[in-house]
Amino acid sequence: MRRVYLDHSATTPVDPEVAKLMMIYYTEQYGNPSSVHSFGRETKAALENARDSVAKLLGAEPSEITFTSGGTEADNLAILGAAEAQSKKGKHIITSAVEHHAVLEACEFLAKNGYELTVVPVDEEGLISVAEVEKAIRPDTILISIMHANNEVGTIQPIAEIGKLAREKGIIFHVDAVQSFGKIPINVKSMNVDLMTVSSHKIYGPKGVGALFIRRGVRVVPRIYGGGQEKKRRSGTENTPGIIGFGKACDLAAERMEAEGIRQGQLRDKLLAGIMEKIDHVKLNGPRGENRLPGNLNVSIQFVEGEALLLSLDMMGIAVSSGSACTSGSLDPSHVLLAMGLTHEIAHGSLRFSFGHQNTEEDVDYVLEQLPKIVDRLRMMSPLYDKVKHGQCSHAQAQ
Amino acid sequence: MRRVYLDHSATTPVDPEVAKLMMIYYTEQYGNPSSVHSFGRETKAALENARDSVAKLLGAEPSEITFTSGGTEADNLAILGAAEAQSKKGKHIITSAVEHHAVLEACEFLAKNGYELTVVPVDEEGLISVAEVEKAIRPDTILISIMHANNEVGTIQPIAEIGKLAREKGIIFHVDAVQSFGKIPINVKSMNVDLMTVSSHKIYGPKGVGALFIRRGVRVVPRIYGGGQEKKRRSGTENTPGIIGFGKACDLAAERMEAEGIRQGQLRDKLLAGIMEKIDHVKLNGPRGENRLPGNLNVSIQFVEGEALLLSLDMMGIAVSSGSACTSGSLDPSHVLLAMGLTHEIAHGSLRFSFGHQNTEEDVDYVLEQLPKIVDRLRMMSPLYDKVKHGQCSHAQAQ
Amino acid sequence: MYSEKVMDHFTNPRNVGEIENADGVGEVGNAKCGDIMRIYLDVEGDIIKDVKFKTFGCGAAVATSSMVTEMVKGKTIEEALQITNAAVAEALDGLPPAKMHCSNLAADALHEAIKDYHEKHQKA
Ligand SMILES: Cc1ncc(COP(=O)(O)O)c(C=O)c1O
Ligand SMILES: Cc1ncc(COP(=O)(O)O)c(C=O)c1O
Ligand code: FES
Ligand code: FES
Repeated sequence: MRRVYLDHSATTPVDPEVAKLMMIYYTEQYGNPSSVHSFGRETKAALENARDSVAKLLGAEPSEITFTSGGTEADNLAILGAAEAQSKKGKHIITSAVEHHAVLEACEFLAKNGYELTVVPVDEEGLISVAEVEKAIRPDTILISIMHANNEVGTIQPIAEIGKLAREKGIIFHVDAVQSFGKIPINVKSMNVDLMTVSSHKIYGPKGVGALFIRRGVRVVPRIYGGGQEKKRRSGTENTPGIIGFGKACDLAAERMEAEGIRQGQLRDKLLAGIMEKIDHVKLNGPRGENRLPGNLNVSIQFVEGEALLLSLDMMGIAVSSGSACTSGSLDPSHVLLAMGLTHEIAHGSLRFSFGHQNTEEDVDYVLEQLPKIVDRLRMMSPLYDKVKHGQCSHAQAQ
Repeated sequence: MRRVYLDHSATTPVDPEVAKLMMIYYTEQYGNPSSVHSFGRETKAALENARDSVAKLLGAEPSEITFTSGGTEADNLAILGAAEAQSKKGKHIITSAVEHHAVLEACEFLAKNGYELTVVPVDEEGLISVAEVEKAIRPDTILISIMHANNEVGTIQPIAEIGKLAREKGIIFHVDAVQSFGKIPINVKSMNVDLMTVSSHKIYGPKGVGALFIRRGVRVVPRIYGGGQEKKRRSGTENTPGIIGFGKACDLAAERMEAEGIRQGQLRDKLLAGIMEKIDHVKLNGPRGENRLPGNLNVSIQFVEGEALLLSLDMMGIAVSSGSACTSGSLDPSHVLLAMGLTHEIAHGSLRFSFGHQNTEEDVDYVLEQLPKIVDRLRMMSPLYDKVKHGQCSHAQAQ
Repeated sequence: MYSEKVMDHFTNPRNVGEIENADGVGEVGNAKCGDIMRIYLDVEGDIIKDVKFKTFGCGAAVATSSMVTEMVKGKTIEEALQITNAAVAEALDGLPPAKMHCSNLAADALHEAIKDYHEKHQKA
């Protein structure tokens, strides 16, 4: 059976070039970078090379990069570490309603431990307004954490404007750039970012590796203590093969970013057009155009449920994800879709397609061949669709 | 040039079988284990297999294993997480003077944040006495953290006896088993351990992976928040290829443990005998026999400095490590050797040889050919050895 | 970690040894980390004719000892007094930050040896 992977926002395969390089560091150049002997020195040099690669893709200095075990750890280090470092100055934190759980849960932890949290809302396209952030700022605000691009609907936030504001007010600004890094241009200097989270497994690097950009002079209290690696900011034997693979993935991303952005944007637009043409009662979630990640498509297919769609697609070899409550195992569907004002019902039938390097036009054609049949089949079963057909459904008119 | 790696306590190469398996999960079965589709389900299954493998080597249940990014993170999760979970019960913690920095620094962090710390001493062989631990226990003691085998001198601590004591007193018992895991038998049940740290890169698995055994019913406050992976104990996209590699490494360790223990013990004894025969003024650090890890040898070579020895050996292709202050970049030599009562001077000239699967008799012969020449050359330069030759040195007589 | 020059001086240290009845001997030690460095001078007129060293210490300590002996050989006492720790480190194409205190030892030992020479010289 044909297998079409359209879930690159969840994770990507490791690029064969990256994997090949990592193998060398697993089996031949395996020294501990803290070791003085040649086995250690050779991996240490490669580790520092990788740091250069990550820094370059961020417009940062290598000394400003701290490697972590992933985006989640980097988000926690940024938020919990910066909050603790500044707790004497104030205890108010600003974040948004559409952040990743790694940010939201870290903020919630602080809220339970003596900090105050303001969660700024988003509009119907998932966009944060700079004015809302400005309104939320108080004299005791010590940290603003806003993501660059949203993982579910691809909305790109006005980071540079928020950065300017934060800088003027002297507030530390953290950006979760896990989804945008390597996909669209980033410059921590011109964006006035103080802390930025990135992750390797979203850009064809290995899982279990990430990094936090920490602007020179910004203090972050460590979360993991031990041998003092990463300039004491993050102890633990460095995952050298993983980090070196991440560095290589950054180099490849830098080369491919522009062309892939255009190519994936076109595939995405073709898929959207096809879905709109072949299936009725479909709603696009998130913006069109410049404000959206090129590889992201998110639609709600009304009167069917996301997990059922997802499993049916999976049976045809198509891998996507859904913001349905049934998928997440919680009782509420995606907090992102709800924050954008979608009703539970509409959010329930959402599907996210996220494109990657290997996806082709044939993949899109295949989805456009399978999806309408699946939707038809599920709608046949749906008591909601029934009503639409009989003209009793208010939802349908609302679209 | 011949290259002889004798630093397996620092890190090991990844076993070729492990590396081969990991490759599949990097490039083919790369799904996110949280994903509902088949790409996710296949890695999820492999992830749970790996959990079984780790659990088996510990005598634990799979549900009691939480994967982390390494030994250091697991130590921090155990100590900081268990302390926080029990802070209402008491604030006193017991550890030993020869723990790894991951344990000591985490304990120091607690000591700076309202907890009280008792550090039990060791004898001249690095051994902790159960009586000393018992003496240290107070009504408000909530946690005892003692390592299984020491990373520098290989001393194996009386874990089962301390476990029995802790259990009787109702105190949570954490054991850092990073150095013993996969090398000597462990059973968390019979040893009465509540929390146990293990790490993958010391047993021919990949770097950046570790695990914490958390006995059913023992509460540990998480350190990393987010998507709620690892039953909410440790969020972050799982490093599936790494974890699966770790699982495979556990299976291999289980098969090889007994034979390798005997084989490496013999190589180690041969190296020790040869050094004692060919070089004067050498002191064995740590115990002989049953109480020592089979692959560990640690000697102090008087009147020469450890880093100079290490660099000279490195130039001949031999990789070892040293507890010298000059190597560590701090002003004090190894805290382990000092805790065992060695003078700064003697600790300064220490070398650790740690054996692995690939080491052979020829490796030992090669070291015995090179080391005496190197020691001679360095002693010729040493103002201390001078005095010995002229009979003015009290150190020499003291030995 | 170390520059090629450091490794060269560590591997083939110049002027290792001692001078019997030296005109000046200087010994310094880093009490805390236990390193010891001793320098012997042979002075004729005002010129340092020969110099030897013995060192117990790391790669950087050996290399800085060796380098300082090269730097002073044939120089006048006045010139030798101008040699600084920084100059020794620089002559070795730099040292890792954690090792800068090793270069302190080398210049200090030299200056101690010159002090010893002055004391003996004045007595004579
Ligand atoms: C926006 C965002 N932040 C953080 C993360 C967490 O990163 P990681 O999977 O590396 O832990 C993800 C991905 O899961 C993400 O999409
Ligand atoms: C006894 C001990 N504990 C903890 C660690 C830390 O583990 P990791 O290197 O996986 O962070 C090590 C190894 O460095 C160790 O030897
Ligand atoms: S209908 Fe089963 S979980 Fe939603
Ligand atoms: S002599 Fe100790 S660091 Fe150089």
